[in-house]
Amino acid sequence: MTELRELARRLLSEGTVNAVLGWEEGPRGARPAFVTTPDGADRLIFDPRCVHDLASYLSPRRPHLKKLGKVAVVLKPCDARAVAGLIRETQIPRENVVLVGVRCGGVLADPESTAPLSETTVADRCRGCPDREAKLADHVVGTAGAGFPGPSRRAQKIEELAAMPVDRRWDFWQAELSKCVRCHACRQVCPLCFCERCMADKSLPRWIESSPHARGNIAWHITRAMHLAGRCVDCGECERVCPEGIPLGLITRKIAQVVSDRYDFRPSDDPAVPAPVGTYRMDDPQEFIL
Amino acid sequence: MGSHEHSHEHSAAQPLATRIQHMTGLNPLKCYQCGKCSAGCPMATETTTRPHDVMRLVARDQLDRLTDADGLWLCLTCETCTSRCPNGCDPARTMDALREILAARTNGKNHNAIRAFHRSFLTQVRNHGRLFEMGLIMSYKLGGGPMFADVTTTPSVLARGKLGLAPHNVKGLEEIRRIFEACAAQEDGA
Amino acid sequence: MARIGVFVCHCGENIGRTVDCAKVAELCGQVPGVVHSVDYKYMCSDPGQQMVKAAIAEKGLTGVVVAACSPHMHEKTFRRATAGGGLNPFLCEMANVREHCSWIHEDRDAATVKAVDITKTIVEKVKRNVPLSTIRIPVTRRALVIGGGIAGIQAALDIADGGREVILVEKDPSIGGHMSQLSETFPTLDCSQCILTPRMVEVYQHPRIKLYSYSEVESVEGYIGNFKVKIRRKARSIDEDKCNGCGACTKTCPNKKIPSEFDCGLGKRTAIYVPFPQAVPNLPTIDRAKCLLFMNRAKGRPDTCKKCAEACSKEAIDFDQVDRFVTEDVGAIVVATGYQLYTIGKDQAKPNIKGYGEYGYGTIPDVIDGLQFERLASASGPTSGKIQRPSDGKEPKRIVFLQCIGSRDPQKGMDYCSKICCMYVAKHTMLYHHKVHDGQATVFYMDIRAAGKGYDEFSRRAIEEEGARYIRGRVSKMWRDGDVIKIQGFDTLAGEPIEMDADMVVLATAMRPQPGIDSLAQKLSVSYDQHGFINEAHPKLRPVETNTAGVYVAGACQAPRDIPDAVAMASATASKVLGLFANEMLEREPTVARVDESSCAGCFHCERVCAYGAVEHKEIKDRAGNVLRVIAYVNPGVCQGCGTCQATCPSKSVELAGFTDEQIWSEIQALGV
Amino acid sequence: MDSATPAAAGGFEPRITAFVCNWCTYTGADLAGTSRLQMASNVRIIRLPCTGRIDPMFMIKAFERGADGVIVSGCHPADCHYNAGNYHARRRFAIFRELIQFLGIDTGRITFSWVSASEGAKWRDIVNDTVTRVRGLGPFTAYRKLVVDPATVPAAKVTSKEVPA
Amino acid sequence: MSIGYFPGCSLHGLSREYDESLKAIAPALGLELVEVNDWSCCGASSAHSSSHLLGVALPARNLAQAEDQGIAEVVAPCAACYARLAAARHEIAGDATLAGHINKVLARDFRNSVKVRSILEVMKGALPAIGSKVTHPLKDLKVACYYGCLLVRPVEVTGGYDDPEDPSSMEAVCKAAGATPVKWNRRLDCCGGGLSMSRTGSVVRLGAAILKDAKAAGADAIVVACPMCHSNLDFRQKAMAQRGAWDGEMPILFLTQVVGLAMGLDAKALGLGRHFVRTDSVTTRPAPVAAGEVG
Repeated sequence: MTELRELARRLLSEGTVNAVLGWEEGPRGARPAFVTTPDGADRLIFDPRCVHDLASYLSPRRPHLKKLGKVAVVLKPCDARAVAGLIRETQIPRENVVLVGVRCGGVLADPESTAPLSETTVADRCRGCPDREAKLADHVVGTAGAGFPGPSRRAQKIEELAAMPVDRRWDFWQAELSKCVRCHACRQVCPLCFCERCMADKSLPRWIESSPHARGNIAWHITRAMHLAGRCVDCGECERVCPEGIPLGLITRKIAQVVSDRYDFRPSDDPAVPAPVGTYRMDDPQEFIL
Repeated sequence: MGSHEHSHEHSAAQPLATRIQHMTGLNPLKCYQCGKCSAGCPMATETTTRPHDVMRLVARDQLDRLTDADGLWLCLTCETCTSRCPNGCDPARTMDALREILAARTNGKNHNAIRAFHRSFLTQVRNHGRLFEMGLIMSYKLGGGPMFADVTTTPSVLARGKLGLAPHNVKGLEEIRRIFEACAAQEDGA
Repeated sequence: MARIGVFVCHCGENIGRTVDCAKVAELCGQVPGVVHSVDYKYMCSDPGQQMVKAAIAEKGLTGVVVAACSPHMHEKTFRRATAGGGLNPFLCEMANVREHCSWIHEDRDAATVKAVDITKTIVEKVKRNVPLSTIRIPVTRRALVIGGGIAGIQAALDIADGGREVILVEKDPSIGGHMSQLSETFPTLDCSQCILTPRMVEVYQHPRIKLYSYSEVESVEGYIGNFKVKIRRKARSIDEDKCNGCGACTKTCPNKKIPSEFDCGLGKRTAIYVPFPQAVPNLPTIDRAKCLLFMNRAKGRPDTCKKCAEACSKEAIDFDQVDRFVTEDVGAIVVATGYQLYTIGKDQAKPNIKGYGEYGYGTIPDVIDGLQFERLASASGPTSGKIQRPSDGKEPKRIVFLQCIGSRDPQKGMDYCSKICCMYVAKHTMLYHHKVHDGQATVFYMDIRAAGKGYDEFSRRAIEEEGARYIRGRVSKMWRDGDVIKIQGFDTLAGEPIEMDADMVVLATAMRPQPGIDSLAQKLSVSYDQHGFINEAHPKLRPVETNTAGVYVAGACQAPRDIPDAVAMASATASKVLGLFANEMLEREPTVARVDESSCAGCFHCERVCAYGAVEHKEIKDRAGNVLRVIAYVNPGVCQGCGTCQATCPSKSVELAGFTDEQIWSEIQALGV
Repeated sequence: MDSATPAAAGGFEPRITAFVCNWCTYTGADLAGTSRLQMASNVRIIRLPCTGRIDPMFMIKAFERGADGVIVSGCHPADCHYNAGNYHARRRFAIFRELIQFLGIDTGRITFSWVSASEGAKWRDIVNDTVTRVRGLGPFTAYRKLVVDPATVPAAKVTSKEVPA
Repeated sequence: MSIGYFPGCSLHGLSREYDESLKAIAPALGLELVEVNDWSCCGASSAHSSSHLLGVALPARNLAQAEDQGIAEVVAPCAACYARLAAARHEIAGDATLAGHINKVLARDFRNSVKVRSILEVMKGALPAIGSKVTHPLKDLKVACYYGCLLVRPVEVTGGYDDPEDPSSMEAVCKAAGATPVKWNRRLDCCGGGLSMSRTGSVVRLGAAILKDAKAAGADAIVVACPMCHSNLDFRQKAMAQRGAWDGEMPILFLTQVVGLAMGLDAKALGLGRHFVRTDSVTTRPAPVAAGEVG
């Protein structure tokens, strides 16, 4: 923690950056923090409650951050994968951000939790996560726990669903997706949903019906999954913020598995590695094509 | 689907080339009669139906003429033809399939000796699980094989401790017999 | 409000027999927005087209739907008629009720229902069509020809004679290509050098041809009419302006034992060399890998030998020359990079290509290839035209030619026929018999493919009059025994095995594209087949075009070709190029993508999937000139209209004209229950 | 030929929407026509320049509009008129297919195929096979009912409560 | 290294010296031979000439035995056995329908997990060990390495451990034993194989051509790695002489015997006494040198 604060203080006092984006203690656990003065650096914390993916604040759609000019951002390894995505997709110039990696051994499922990090309280997506620190980062601070072994419970759930008859799977998802109120919090929080105008908001033509009913809902969630194929960094934010508790992580995780199995691709924090959708190999598998 | 995936289902009503393709997954019609197989065949000087002739007769659907084709029965299965075939036709495998088809036919005038040898050999394997060489020699020579000087040399073989006098039976003899029966049933069912 | 006219064609009986055309017209007439709906016997006839034109004027149509045959058949016809009626031609679409309906169904009711569906779908599409205008782009009327063999030479001369400037790039020190290595040519046996050399000189002296020899294409940008080509001029270590081609330098070079590429390793050359006496340009080149000075430099040792520089009275030798780059603007590119011969060795450049272990993997002395035989037979060759075998210089009395080495051999990786071998082997047997009167030439072949004017007569002559013995069969194995080569073959016509001895064997090895063709093709965005031969745009109707507009292909880089074929293709590319250059501006179909600047987020997924490099980065600036956003821009001159960008764009900010999301959405909508 | 004849009176006849590329499959379907190859009449073709242009949303929209099945077809690998559109499409379709399968849509309702301009007979087979297969699966009422009647949404047997965060 | 061992019928019969010599050198090469439990005949060419399924099922039973025993890879010194086992493995791996039939015929859950190695492949892998164990290098012994048909082809079956038209592994092993391989032409020709008994005339013709070529190339002995080749070239030399096709005495050695001799093992232990053509010219070699100096 001291290391993080010292680094933030130095970056701010030397004028390297105008703001440091990190986490601080809030009234209900950890919360994102903007620190603009060297003294403010003491507010910064990092512990397993710091679940939020701060990369989403770097999206050019967020004008308040843009006004600050060059900023530093504190990143867990998963957050760094999102930053790599933003760089890869020309949303932020690499030279405009200072990336401060924090070593991470997993975070809690709930940022408001006071429980210690354990096999029972760890966020499911952290199970089996191989990364302890961001290779992309300019600075890396802190120490990390050993992490938690996989497989995640989601992976088990996906297998369970895959084993169901197709119509039972349909029933499961209809029950889940019918809850969606189309608040679009999943879109808002996603670090890689940065479009100027989401196609869900486009009316000519309207591919995705906007009112919250089952038909529009499935169209929306299919679209979201397709757009995140090979891009989702598994930060878990969409599922965390869903007010209806829809297990969106199952969908993104499933797509990640498909991309990994078929194209041997796993999201990394190297912006130079091309995403699997938008590239191809002439001998890509095509067992489903007649 | 790879070339190895094939239906295995074939019937006498089909053209021979189709039948062979179903049995082996190979297309005999790929043969363009370059003769490279026969050029390398060690038995080409002793036979009149050479590998490329066999391929040609398959393409022309002449199963009857293959019944007595000497090259089919004198094949050494050395695979020289197969390894040099520019088209991957695998004449050796094709001839295996033809022998299998023709095994049912008993009207072959020639090369009974070769067939008799194969029969004796497999009988040994079926009865003992392993080849009992002495038994093979005896059964083959008595079963219609030509009586060559071998019988006179056999004592010298024995003198060198090369031939066992009693067969060794494997423990899984039951299994071996079951395999023989199952294979025969499968072939019949195909 | 849309005012659509629907015209249902009977196509004689072709549609009318299974589709109730009157009913289709009647039902389509009830679709909102359709103000005119009729059926007629032959819409494509002149009266039929007049009906369209008249209705546009009388009914004030805003769109035309012709329910008839496939758009591939008559879309152009009806778009022209629509334009003739005063409406933008792109407001006309065809509903395919013939190929996709009447011809494939017998049930009249079902076919009629389907025809109505098809037509209604297109009506909904046309309602959302917008007027488009053909795209006009300027043309730089200069051409680039890549490759200075006979195909490249011919293309360059034809284009230059047609009045346009040509840049000719050749990777070797001299132009001339493989044709310059040949002794005599089939089927006339005229001397190759004698007919080629004047053309080479003509290239050199042509006022409109700029020759870059010993140069390679480094990169290509742009699109038809507007290519920018970067050319690497490799350092030949000679000041071209000073050198007068006297040859003093090559005589003094101490390293005289380098196998000559021109003589296929049968002759020797020096480290500073002119590849052959008739070379164009007649300039020496220093082979830095073999020059003592450069070999010393590579080891960090001081320069020792400077004999060539000392011998040069013009001070033209420049040991410090470096590769230079020039950039040329051209409007069209002709690819004429030619071929190389397959070799039977164990090591092959590609994993799917195999060598011939059964023929000793190329380790048996006195087994040579066809080009080497050309050099042996050539009066200007290393043996001055005497047929001598490389191992001991003896004249071979028994010479054997093997055809189809690599060619037509799928197991070795090449399933195609190399086309020229049957003819040149026949020629080789004749040249051999003319020179070795007591010799016997034997040919192992599979088929004699001698289709061409005078070709079959030529190959028959080799057999009937000149004494070549042809044996039909591939050779199984070949090995060396003492100083003879043992051949194990089979005469498939006589039905007997053959074992024969030969003093020399000549292999007619397969023609393969030049190494590096794949990287050049990638630079040009042209496709190539599994062997590396450049794909033509259409195997019948567009044989010298590629699938990239403005890039043409001539000669053996497209497929195995003989000289007349290569020359004909070259002239065909020249006519294509000159046709393109006939106008200052180029017109293109407007089916191109356009970016919605207000919603583009600049993620550039579109750029990643564009096969043509049509997506550019565009900066959106404020009044002070500060860059606010960087977004995508589709260059309409480069875009070919596949629409992959649109399907990829997450925010649907790219639209392909003629196939917009709205149009397709409406078509799907029209099919609803 | 059996699939080319409509089912017995009153039987279910599937509605199939086909999205095909202009250069290969559309032309292949033209060839089927010029060859007079008879086939089932259930398919409605929408012509696109390239499979690269085919957005998964088209298929979703087709199901929304009552299609019981969908065909997506274009040029064989290495044959794309636009060099690589089909390669990009292939990845897109592969992911889409596994996604909808995961969401409970029977992938038997979608046929993906490569049909070249010379494969009129293959096109006929693709059409007939798809019609037969979708006829077997029955009408896609599950999708059609999505908006009409919320009551048809089954009570959750497995709910998110069981799914870990 | 522990490796499954499939001797095959010949190594327990006519060619027991091959078995003896392999077992004699195995410890020095660091090979622990684990014999496949209750192995049975591979079916040889008789099985696949009569029924394809039987030709796969008989070797498959042995692979299944090895699999049940926990053996990961198995060496079959007999070239014919090797070819049958390897071909069965290859065919089953590439054909799911056939795999299904085989499982049904064998009536067990066979996973086809056992790799099949030829003796050449194994000896090639043991080259460093051979080099370090040679005490009696076979200096001045010129050998003609004879591969015959089934050791190196077809490449789809062998996996390409050696070049099918220009192999080198046997030469490499002989060189490690201090011998000098000669260059000759008939090392891939067929010896007549399975026609030995039924058509001796063919075997005499083919065998004599091989012997003559080796002799012309200056070989003192021919080295083989197949009991069938050995029998056709060794046992049949007498018949060749009787028919006037051959008039010499060419010792025919198993590759394992060559390596054994170079390690200083006793000729009798290597079974050289069982040969029909005397091997004295080979066994009487110059004085030994220290181990490790050759190779």
